[in-house]
Amino acid sequence: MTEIEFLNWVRGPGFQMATIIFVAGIVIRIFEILLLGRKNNLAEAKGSEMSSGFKTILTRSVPDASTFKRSTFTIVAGYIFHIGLFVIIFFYAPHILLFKDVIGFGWPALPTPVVDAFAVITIIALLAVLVHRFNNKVLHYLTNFEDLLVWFVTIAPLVTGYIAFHRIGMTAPALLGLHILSVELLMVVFPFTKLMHAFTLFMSRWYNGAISGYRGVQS
Amino acid sequence: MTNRPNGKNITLADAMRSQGISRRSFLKFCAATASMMALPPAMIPRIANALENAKRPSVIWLSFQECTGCTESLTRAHTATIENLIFDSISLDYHHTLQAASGHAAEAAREAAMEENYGKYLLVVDGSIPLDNPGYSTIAGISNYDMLMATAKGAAAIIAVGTCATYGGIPHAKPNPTGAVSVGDLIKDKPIINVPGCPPIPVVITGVLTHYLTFGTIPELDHIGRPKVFYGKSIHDRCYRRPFYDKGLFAETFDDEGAKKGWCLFKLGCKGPTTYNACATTKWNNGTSFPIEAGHPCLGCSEPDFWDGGGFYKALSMPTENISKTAVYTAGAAAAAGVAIGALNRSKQAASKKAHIKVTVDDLTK
Amino acid sequence: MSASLEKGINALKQQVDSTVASFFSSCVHCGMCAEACLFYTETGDPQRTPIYKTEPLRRIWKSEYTLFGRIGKMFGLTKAVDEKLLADWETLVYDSCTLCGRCSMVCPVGIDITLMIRKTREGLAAAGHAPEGLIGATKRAVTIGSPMGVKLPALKAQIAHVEKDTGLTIPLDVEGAEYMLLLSSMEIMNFPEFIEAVARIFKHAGVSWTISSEAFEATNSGIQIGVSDIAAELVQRIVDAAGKLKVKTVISPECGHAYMAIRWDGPNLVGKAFNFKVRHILEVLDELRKDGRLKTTGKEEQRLTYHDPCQIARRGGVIDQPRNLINMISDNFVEMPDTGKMNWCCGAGGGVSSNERADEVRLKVFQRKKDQLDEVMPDAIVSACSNCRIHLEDGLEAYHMDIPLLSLTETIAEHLAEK
Amino acid sequence: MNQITNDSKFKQVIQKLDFTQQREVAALFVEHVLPLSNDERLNRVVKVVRDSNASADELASALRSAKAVTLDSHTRCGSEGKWTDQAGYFVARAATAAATPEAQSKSGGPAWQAAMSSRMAQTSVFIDSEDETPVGTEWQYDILSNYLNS
Repeated sequence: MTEIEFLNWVRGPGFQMATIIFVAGIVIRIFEILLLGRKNNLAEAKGSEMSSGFKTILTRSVPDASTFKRSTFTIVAGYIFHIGLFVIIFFYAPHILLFKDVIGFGWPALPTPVVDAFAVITIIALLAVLVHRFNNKVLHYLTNFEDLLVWFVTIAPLVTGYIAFHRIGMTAPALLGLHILSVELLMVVFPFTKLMHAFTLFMSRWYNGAISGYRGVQS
Repeated sequence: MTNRPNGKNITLADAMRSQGISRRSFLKFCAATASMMALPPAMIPRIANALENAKRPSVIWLSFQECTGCTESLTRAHTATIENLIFDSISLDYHHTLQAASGHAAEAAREAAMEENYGKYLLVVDGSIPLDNPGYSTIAGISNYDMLMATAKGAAAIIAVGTCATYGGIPHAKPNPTGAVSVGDLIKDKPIINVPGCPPIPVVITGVLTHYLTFGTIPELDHIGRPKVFYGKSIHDRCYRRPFYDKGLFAETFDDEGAKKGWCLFKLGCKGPTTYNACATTKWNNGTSFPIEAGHPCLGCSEPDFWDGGGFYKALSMPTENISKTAVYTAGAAAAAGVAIGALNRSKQAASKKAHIKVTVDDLTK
Repeated sequence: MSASLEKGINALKQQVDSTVASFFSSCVHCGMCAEACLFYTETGDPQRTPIYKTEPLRRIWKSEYTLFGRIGKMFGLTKAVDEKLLADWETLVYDSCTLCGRCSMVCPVGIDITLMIRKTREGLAAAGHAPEGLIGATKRAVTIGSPMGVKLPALKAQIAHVEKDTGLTIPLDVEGAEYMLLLSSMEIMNFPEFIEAVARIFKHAGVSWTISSEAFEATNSGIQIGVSDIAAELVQRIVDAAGKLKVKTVISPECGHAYMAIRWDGPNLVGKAFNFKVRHILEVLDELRKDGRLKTTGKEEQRLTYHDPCQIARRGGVIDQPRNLINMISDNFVEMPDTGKMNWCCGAGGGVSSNERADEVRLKVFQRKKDQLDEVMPDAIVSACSNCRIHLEDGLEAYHMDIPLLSLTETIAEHLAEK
Repeated sequence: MNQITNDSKFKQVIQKLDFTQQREVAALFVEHVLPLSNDERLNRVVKVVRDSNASADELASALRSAKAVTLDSHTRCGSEGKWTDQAGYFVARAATAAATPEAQSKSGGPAWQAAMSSRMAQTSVFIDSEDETPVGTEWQYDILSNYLNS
């Protein structure tokens, strides 16, 4: 297989297969979760589930001061790589083209050097997160294979994308192909791992806020 | 060619003199060729010498499933160029487009050349070879496959010219109805120089010939058989619009501000980033321009399967298949599956509730 | 598989609903819940990370309610819930968690970890892996009516005593009263002055109230041990008594989990909305204050701080009321750092105080409260949960701190204005 | 002074005593119910409180041990309550009230607090006993009357 054949495969059938697994996995999991349902709360309500739930979806993004002090690294590094990923995925011109191709519309991109800088910062943040994962007692204890797999499939597109853009090491089609392949790996792994939090986070934050809000506490 | 006045023993120098080309411009050509091939200036006299004294090697040119674009590229120069002279300085013993002879006479010429120069002649091939059915493409009743295999046997080296011969090209494009393959797919025991492009740049063809005539060897090739001197760098890396790419300045359409300002054509589907060829440096039409300079994205024609990249105007970062359709159908099917799985979960939930035996204080201690 | 293990697993299966599924799907193993849990911060033991305590429930969810897990189970790839797992988790789930709910407030993806630990207890208890102390309390609660074995004659003796001391009447079994007061055994045994305080305040405010001789116990061991069947039975006794006496509102006393049990879990346990209201005593007092029926005189001069009982504040929603009440009687009220819904637990709730095995860790984690108190150096601590109160006293003693504990209701009673 | 016969009079009289007197009375109340506790430390507490020459340090340490006994003797939440043991807790609380300095004293003062707690101690014993009628409070009236008459 030549690099171009490889590139064409990852842009074509490979991407299609990854999309099928990605979309099917996510949809099935969301149905699987929501259809379980939950019982009606029979206690006399003290607040609204709806508004508290939606409020918590937003407010949970901002930790309270003492939590920030206790988990500074996790929060700061977490913020950096999440924002970084967001910017890189959604504001790099070639990526927007992909979205435009799939969903039919696009939006303005950030200048490439800006995205490039984000990529460097995000990669550094993710490396730091891994080091922290091994050095922190709790994280070290909690860490399982899935955590490492997810870390790998998250950083892989960043690293391959960075070297593909800067054309380091291999021929350009191979680099680009590898980058797209790493994204496909991410897509395939996504529905079966904690990466699902990107979607289920909204449900769990809502539930958390609703449970608390029903009792009159904004969580 | 058989009807040429010059005999097989005249050299290129003779030919030049008869065409009225000065030695000065010849040396200029040699210097240009040397620099193009990244040779040190000290090599210029050697090239000149080798070319001047080259004894018109026998060349057999086979055309299979092709469009003659490659031949056009080589021969349709507006003025008599030295490239053409190089071309003229070989003994082109068989080329069914250019030769006057036809039918059995032509085949006889080929067979004669093969016999006469066995083991020494250079075989040039353009076009791909259909394997599904030999009848798809025949010459004088001989299938392309048979002719290639027979002719390749006595060749000193093979130059595959054009993307069809090198990688299957357009005939090989999906769904490849003829089962087209490249020369390299069939011949494994001869040195093959791949000169891809649709068509290849003329000077690249002559450059390869020059190298062969000068050194008697084939040039250094990359991992897919292309001479590194011409295919070592991508269009993107040598593109004068590259700074715009790096800054993220792209033409969105063919007639917008960006296009007028000469911004990068990536979004319009340019395959320059993944295409290795010399267009950006040697350019076309005597160094006049190349597609990107003319405002059109690179098609990536010198790369394998360039026809299967999802469309010329589809950016490299776009998937080549219709992903929206895939996603929508998948989501639909998955929603149905999700409901089924959800129902399964519900029944498990219900079953566990049914199986529940009231926990009393006596159950607390085992 | 033994019958008890089967029962435990089935109980866990029953616990999984869409909240549990979305919670487990969202966990990213960030470890932030550990930093919100005093059982981790004060011991540094990573096993005590809140989300880790839910492992038995997580395994059931994964292998029973996810497609991937079901497929994995077919190939024997999922981790099973077995006797050993439940035995290993017993100390994590019961001894190292007070169900205080702080982790649920901190989790960045919004997991209500506390709810899931509570659900995990259902499985452990059904499988016979609850701590001995809690089992004893639960047995007494079901058979005697009080986790501490307080019987009606004892209550009556205390009532008689209070009536004699104060000259007030404690109305027992008065039909048609507006309020029915519940008491915790702790109050009957250790702090009978609470009954006196309520009696005095209600007389002052002219509240019609009563205590039921059939259901005076507010606490609910079923909630703490994690057996909904038993919890429902205990709630039902109160529902029946409230119905019999035709009261409008049932008052939960100064006890944390009692409020959770009757106010929030109660109707869901018995499967029917109550036809009476449930209020915490502080809610009632604050209502009376608002209506101008509660008047106080004089102020406490000492520097007061308020310890929020988790189940009343963070998990119960009674946060502003105690502050309103304290401000009636103090000009020198100071909040601890991390207060209200972010308060740190005393370390003894959720059944930990009934579990002797947890004595050491419960005092160790009190360090958190001590640090909090050291920041504000109060002269006295006000709280509204007898269990918090006893444990805070224990902790202060163990850490050689001399700060008196006050019940908010009792302190208000001391400041009642003459009418 | 007349013999005290009811609680309102009892309380009234107590309130009229100065703090040192209240404390002495409190100690007498505690002494009376001391047999209901089996914690030796309380004996010393009573001794110190009764000793009018006791230093501030001695009093402070007496208070500390009285509090310690209180904490050691209370029934923990959820554990099985034994009322006879619980009596010890209330004796300790009575002793604590007696040893508490004026500044921290609860409403009613040490004598009233000690009187209430020692009554609770007796109630506790009564709850677990077979007796039909609880021990009365006359003994406290007697102690107070005797104190005032002496």
